[in-house]
Amino acid sequence: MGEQKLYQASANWLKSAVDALCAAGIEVLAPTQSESGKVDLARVTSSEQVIQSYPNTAFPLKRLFLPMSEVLLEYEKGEEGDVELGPKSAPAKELVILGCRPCDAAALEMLDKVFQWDYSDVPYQEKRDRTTVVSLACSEPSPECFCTSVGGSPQGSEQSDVLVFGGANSAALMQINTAKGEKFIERLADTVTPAPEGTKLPEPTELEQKFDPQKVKGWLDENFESNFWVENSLGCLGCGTCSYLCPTCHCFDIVDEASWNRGQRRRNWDCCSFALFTLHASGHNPRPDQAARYRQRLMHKFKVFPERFGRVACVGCGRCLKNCAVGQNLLADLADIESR
Amino acid sequence: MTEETIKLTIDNQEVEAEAGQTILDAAKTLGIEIPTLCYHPAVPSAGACRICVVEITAGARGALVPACAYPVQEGLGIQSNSERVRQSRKMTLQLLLARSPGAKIIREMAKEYGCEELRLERKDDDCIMCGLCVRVCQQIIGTAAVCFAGRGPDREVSTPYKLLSDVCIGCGACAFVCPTEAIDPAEFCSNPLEKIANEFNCGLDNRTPVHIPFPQAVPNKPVIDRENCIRFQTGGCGACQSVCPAEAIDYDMEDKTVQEDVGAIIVATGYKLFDTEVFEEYGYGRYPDVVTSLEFERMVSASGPTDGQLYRPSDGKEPKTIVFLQCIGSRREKGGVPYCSKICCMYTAKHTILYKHKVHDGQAFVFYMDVRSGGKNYEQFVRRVLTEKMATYLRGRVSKVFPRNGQLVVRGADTLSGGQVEITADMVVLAPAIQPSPGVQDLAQKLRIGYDQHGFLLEAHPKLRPVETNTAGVFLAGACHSPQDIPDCVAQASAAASKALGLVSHKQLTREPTIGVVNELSCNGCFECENVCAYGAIEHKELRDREGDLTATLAHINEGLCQGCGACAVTCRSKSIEVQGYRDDQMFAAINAISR
Amino acid sequence: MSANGTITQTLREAAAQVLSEEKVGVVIGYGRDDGQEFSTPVFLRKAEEVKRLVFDDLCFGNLAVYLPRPEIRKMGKTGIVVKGCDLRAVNVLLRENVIKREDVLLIGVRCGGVGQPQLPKCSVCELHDPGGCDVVVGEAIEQQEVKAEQRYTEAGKIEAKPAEHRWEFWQKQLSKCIRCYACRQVCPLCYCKRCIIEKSTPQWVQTSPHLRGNLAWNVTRALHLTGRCVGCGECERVCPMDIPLGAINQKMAKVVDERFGFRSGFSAQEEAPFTTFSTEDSEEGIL
Amino acid sequence: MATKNTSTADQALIPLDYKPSKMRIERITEETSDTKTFRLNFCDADEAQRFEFRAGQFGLYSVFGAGEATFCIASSPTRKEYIECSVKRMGKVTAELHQCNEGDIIGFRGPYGNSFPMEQMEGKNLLFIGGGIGLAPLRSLIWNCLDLREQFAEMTILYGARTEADLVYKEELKTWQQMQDVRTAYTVDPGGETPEWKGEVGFVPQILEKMKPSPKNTIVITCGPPIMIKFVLVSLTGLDFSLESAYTTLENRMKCGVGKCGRCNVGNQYVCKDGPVFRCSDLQNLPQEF
Amino acid sequence: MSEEKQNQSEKSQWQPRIVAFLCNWCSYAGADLAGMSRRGYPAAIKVIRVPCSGKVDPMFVLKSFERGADMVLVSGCHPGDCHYTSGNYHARRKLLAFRELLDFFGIDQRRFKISWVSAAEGAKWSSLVKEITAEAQALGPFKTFATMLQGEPS
Ligand SMILES: Cc1cc2nc3c(=O)[nH]c(=O)nc-3n(C[C@H](O)[C@H](O)[C@H](O)COP(=O)(O)OP(=O)(O)OC[C@H]3O[C@@H](n4cnc5c(N)ncnc54)[C@H](O)[C@@H]3O)c2cc1C
Ligand SMILES: Cc1cc2nc3c(=O)[nH]c(=O)nc-3n(C[C@H](O)[C@H](O)[C@H](O)COP(=O)(O)OP(=O)(O)OC[C@H]3O[C@@H](n4cnc5c(N)ncnc54)[C@H](O)[C@@H]3O)c2cc1C
Ligand code: SF4
Ligand code: SF4
Ligand code: SF4
Ligand code: SF4
Ligand code: SF4
Ligand code: SF4
Repeated sequence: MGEQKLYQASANWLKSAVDALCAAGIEVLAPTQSESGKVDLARVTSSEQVIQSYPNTAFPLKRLFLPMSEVLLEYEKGEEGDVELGPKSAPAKELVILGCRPCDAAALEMLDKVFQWDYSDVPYQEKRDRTTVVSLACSEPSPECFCTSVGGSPQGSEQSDVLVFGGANSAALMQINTAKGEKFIERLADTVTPAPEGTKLPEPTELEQKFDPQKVKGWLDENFESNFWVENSLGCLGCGTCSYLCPTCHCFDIVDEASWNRGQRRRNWDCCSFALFTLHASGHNPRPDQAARYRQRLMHKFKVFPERFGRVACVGCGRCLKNCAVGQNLLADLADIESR
Repeated sequence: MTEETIKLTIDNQEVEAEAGQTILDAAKTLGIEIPTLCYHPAVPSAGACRICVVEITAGARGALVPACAYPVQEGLGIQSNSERVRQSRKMTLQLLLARSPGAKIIREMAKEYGCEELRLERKDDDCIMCGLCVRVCQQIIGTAAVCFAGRGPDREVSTPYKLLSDVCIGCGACAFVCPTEAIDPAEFCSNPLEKIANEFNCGLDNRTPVHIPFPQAVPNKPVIDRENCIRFQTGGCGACQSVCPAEAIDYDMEDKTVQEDVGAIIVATGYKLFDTEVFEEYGYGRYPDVVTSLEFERMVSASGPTDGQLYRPSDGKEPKTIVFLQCIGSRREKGGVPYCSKICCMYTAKHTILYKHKVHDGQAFVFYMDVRSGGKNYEQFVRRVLTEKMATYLRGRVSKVFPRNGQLVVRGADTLSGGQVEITADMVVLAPAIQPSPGVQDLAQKLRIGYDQHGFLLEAHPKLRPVETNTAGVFLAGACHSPQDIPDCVAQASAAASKALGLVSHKQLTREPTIGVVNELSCNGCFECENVCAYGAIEHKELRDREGDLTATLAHINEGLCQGCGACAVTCRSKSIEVQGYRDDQMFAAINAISR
Repeated sequence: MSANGTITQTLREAAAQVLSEEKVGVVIGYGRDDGQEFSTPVFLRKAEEVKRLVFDDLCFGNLAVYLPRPEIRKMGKTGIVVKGCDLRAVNVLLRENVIKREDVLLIGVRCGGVGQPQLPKCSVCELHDPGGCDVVVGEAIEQQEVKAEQRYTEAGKIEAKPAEHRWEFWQKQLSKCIRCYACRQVCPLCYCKRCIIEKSTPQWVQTSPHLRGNLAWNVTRALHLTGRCVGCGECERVCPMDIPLGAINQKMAKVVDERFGFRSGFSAQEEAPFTTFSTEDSEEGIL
Repeated sequence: MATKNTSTADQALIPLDYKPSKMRIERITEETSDTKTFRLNFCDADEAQRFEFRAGQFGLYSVFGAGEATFCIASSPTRKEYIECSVKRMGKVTAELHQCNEGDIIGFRGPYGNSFPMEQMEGKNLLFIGGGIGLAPLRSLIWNCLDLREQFAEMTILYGARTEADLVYKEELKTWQQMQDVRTAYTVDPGGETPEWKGEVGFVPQILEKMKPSPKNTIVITCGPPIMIKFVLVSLTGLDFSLESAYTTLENRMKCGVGKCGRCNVGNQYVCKDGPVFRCSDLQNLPQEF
Repeated sequence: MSEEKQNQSEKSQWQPRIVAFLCNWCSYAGADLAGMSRRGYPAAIKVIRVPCSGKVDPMFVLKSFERGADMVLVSGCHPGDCHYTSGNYHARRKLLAFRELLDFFGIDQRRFKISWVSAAEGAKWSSLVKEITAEAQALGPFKTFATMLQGEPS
């Protein structure tokens, strides 16, 4: 897209967008709050379920494209030993995501890179193609946020079909980035109007840079073997929380689940912190301890990914540090690395 | 100990004896019999009765000396039956005969020595005052319950002051040694011993504490019943030890728990009879002439308490009418057992024959439900009883047995004639149901073999593995498995024996392959498995690195001990134990197959 | 906080002493940076480091989870800071031969309870004063009597619902599980080298995070912890999906308490209910 | 080492829906007690027609109900009628595969990964060093080279296994031995021989040192257990070989085979895409994560 | 036909699937005896033999439900009679606790039966199977597990 188009919307834009889309029979995901108080994107059928004020959602977007568990294949064995393969994939329904944050949208960039690497991952791509991402620029980043340190910004528009400025419950300015975004605007019809010529985007929100990924990479390049890995992973439990909540982590496992003559092949999330992630069938494990696994997580994000895909695989959402059961702090670790 | 041997001649025969032996002992080795009365090998001799006198003819001053007390000396020459000796004995016997003419042994001896009736004043006392009882009581039993009392002609053996003795332990040693059967401790013992019922004869007669259990016992040797033995109860007596020439009795022997490692076990614990007392209507236990078939079996046995004479218990008269009742408890859902005891029909038929042999003019009746005579020649046997009119068979149940005028009335139904019958009989014989031996369930649980609701032990398979059990190495024989007669028992026992031999005749044991195996890669070494293993098959295996340092202690299953029950496999959370043949993937596949 | 302040001080002294005397190779305790919502584990190797140590009412974690770790064991004898509730986990580890008593140095803290507000487990704590530790710090705390019915209130609340509601409730809860296994990883008693979930031949518990797999997973874990779970509540705390795992474990604790008169972790010698039996156990419900 | 910076824009993407092709097991050969070779045919004639691969590449084979597992293609690309794979029973899928019978249908995705550098090998002496089941990928290459024999100079095959019973492709070992223009040496570990054994006894690196092959104009391709490779490389260096001209394959665990599931990477190298064939000199510069 | 009636006729045609784990020594032999003594029992029961009731892992039960069992029965030797002395005591503890857990989750306890049937109790076996089959028939298909996948996460 050449030049960005800007639209204006009223304070109630989110709710009216939900209603308009639902009315058009389009699936909508919008922020809702669960009983336990968690804010998350969920399928909504009316604007009443939607909440409007939140720092970020509990979950990133990845599970919408790489579900926690998805059926890749169904099969049924016949009497004569023949095998019937399925399912015939149903045409994907249009989906609009409303109200994610720019960092989460930006993470789709990394997922796209992986899932479009030589081979186009069909299950992923189908979902990606049908989805319009409408994200909400951040005006008040949380203390854990550090997108600016990893090349993002609270107003970053990467992979957002539409980026909305001004919050969910105030008059808003919408920046249209893609054709999907255009279509979205069309659907909203009269609740939005093109912004007057010369309308300026708000001043970018300040967010100090907490470390320098370049410097970090420099140290990582030299320190595959270092006591750092052992010392800093002593507390790590090797659970999957950080990866599972990370918008860019995308490792998966493929398993078959079968009854007598039929079954499914499923793709489930997996995680490099797990002890058995790389265990060979022979019993040999290239990453035998938590230190090696913890190193993989950091190396993958801050060294391998930049080398292979030109960008760190972290968008600075801060979920991993917020949710770690033992207070393992990526930011602190990176700062530590930088200081070495 | 250097044994000094002494040479002497008795009746012109040379003999070697040990120092300290008596002439009597030496004569015994030559087979020369010297009569004795006051002598008992277990009791120190007193030479009191002088019936054992012998004549010294050489080596010492010629004299008559008591052989039982006179020690052997080198070069001694003895005549045991010289004229002089015979005269002396005759004299002695004459005196004794006068004192105790009723004593059998004295009469017999006197006859042998040609004594006549004496003119001396007759005393009618069997006691010959030999004092053997006093000696045995004092010196052997150590009780001194009896002694000589009085002087001169009033001298007698008695308890002190002729009172009932509470010192007497009633051991009966005195009676045992008394040559003339003149003493009976029951007369003066204040706490006489109870008679011990002879179990083998169903309590129909008595036995001593030291006894041979039954005529065919193997080994055919006596045992001491400690419950009743005075030695064990009070520390006294010891008579059997002192009399046992083989010195086989050792009271200090303890019961031993014998532990044997065996390769096979054959269970042949047999049966017991149904407790007939529960059926009050038959009067067993109330009327002495109602007996069980087993008691009857003993009564007519030549080795039984009556030496094969049939007497009825109440008054010892020969029973002229006898009624046999079959199925006492058998085939009786209520109060009895539902199954047929199988052997009763046949032994009852046998009993009628036996009865006819003993009481030629007797009349036998049999109440029966069905006569089941399956088996080789069995039907012919029963036919013989019927055709030869050994007994009258009445099909029906007996409702009541009750006494009338010193006899028993058996009232029952004869279903064939359709009428009530009453038979007045001298004796009634009940054929109780067969049940497994008491305590067999405990044994089965110990051996980990099964039993049915009646307690009969279970075979592994009724057709294919009839003498094996579900526990490898344990086999069944006989009535513990089901009611069966001797031929069946023997057949089964032979089969079991050959199975057992088959098992132990191999150098190596083949065992079931279903045993547990530990996956050492995932075992945590928590040993929760060890706690649940009933066989102690889980061992601790130490893993060491190249330097020999202990790296881990893991579970290891001893394949010889493991029985493959799988308790450990379920207990192991990490699923580190698999039971071969029931591996998890096999179980999984089996479960999967239900969704077929 | 003042009481806690003194605990922190004495704790540091105790740790410094055992470290400087080389009685232990490492001390596992709690540390906290400003602004952190809870205290995190710290691993101290030298006496100088003890200033990182704190004890306050944000010390939720059950540090016993680190005791079986090979990395930790390599460091030599392990000193560990334990609250009463954590000590119960240590006892189970001792009982199950995971650690040897001579390989650990227990630094017990007399803890009046953690959490703001106080955690429910703390209000029914029966081990304010951890017995059998090598070092104990903190003032004596009066032990309140705890009645049996107070112990299982969370499970009781769910039990009180009718069966269909229970199933609805758990269906909703368990559907949320993302199979991150944080519950397992944080549990001091889930020390298996290879968890059942990782045994693929056969795969008893499906790894997919669908309701069926999640149910199987949570049922299995509950069973594996029956008679072992010490109620530290760590699994529930760390579950990112807020699944009330504590209630499940409490239910099973109640079952073994009521059925077999057993409560786990109060001694290192006891037999666990599933590794023993009584011929008198209830037969109720058996056909 | 040159790191390819794969860009997504300028390359045609291959759509991947993870649906395997159905293949029928045509023949099963028992190699050892735990290894079987499966000869497979595409059920679909078009697929068979389209299918092409290069020696060294691998595929993901699936037993429906058990899952997918990675095996190299052990047959030669010059023999297009079928593909073969040799499978050692290790875990879930391999065990299920061993349960399969001739005629059963299994799944196959592939070929994936890079291949042996056929171009570089032209005109060179070839030294193949295999250990155990590691002969499988070499076998594909060996037959490939034998079918194009004139393109290469000397060919030497050194193969070892723990015991005689563990030797795979026993018939083919004989065939190669009988070939005039192939030098062979087969060995078993000490203690693994039977009285009839006519080959060498000793570990592969020892035999290699004994054979003293000339490093001149030679390309080495080695496959086998990691410990064997490690010492083979030491021996090769001792014999003045340059590790630049030595190649091996890696077998890190993988699920997708196409660089997405995220577990096979060694440093920044993805075994599934940058491998499985690696130049030994490159491997030495990679972190030891394999 | 009214819907209710139709449901009823469907129900009566429908056959429950009952998976029974029988210990080799008692219950399996008991079932065998029932067969040998020509005592009939419903064919709805699918028997899986295990060495001992103590070998029955709760996993087996759970997996059976997952695979479509409408009812699961575990049967072993009477207490005291275990061929392996104590397997059934262990089973009793574990399985009853497991049943309570199922109940806690709201899963119908009636679907999971435990019984003791000795090798001599062919009659008991046959009447037990009749009884529980009738119960399973009355309870209808076990939907809890069957429908579980419908709530799959996206
Ligand atoms: C009145 C009567 C008449 C009969 N007449 C005939 C007949 O004429 N012909 C015929 O064929 N059959 C007859 N029978 C049947 C016959 O007695 C049995 O068939 C036979 O005795 C069974 O032999 P057995 O060795 O199995 O058991 P038993 O003879 O009962 O022997 C079992 C032995 O095991 C011992 N024992 C029990 N428990 C234990 C234990 N825990 N540990 C160690 N030892 C133990 C018992 O003391 C006993 O010595 C008759 C039975 C009765 C009652
Ligand atoms: C490029 C490539 C080529 C290959 N080529 C071949 C080939 O030609 N022939 C061949 O036979 N193999 C080959 N392999 C190896 C083969 O992929 C594995 O052996 C196979 O995937 C095992 O699959 P499985 O399902 O049977 O094992 P799984 O069931 O997946 O078993 C392995 C899993 O089980 C667990 N596990 C296994 N062993 C242990 C243990 N000791 N302790 C604890 N847990 C354990 C772990 O979770 C492990 O991941 C190749 C691998 C690669 C990457
Ligand atoms: S860093 Fe934290 S969240 Fe991540 S695996 Fe370790 S303990 Fe779990
Ligand atoms: S690594 Fe942590 S901060 Fe970075 S994107 Fe993932 S969850 Fe967010
Ligand atoms: S229960 Fe399992 S993990 Fe524990 S010692 Fe036994 S085999 Fe090993
Ligand atoms: S921590 Fe929670 S979400 Fe994670 S596996 Fe356990 S129950 Fe599931
Ligand atoms: S869930 Fe069970 S198998 Fe897994 S780690 Fe915990 S106790 Fe071990
Ligand atoms: S199950 Fe939960 S509460 Fe119980 S010991 Fe483990 S972590 Fe603590």
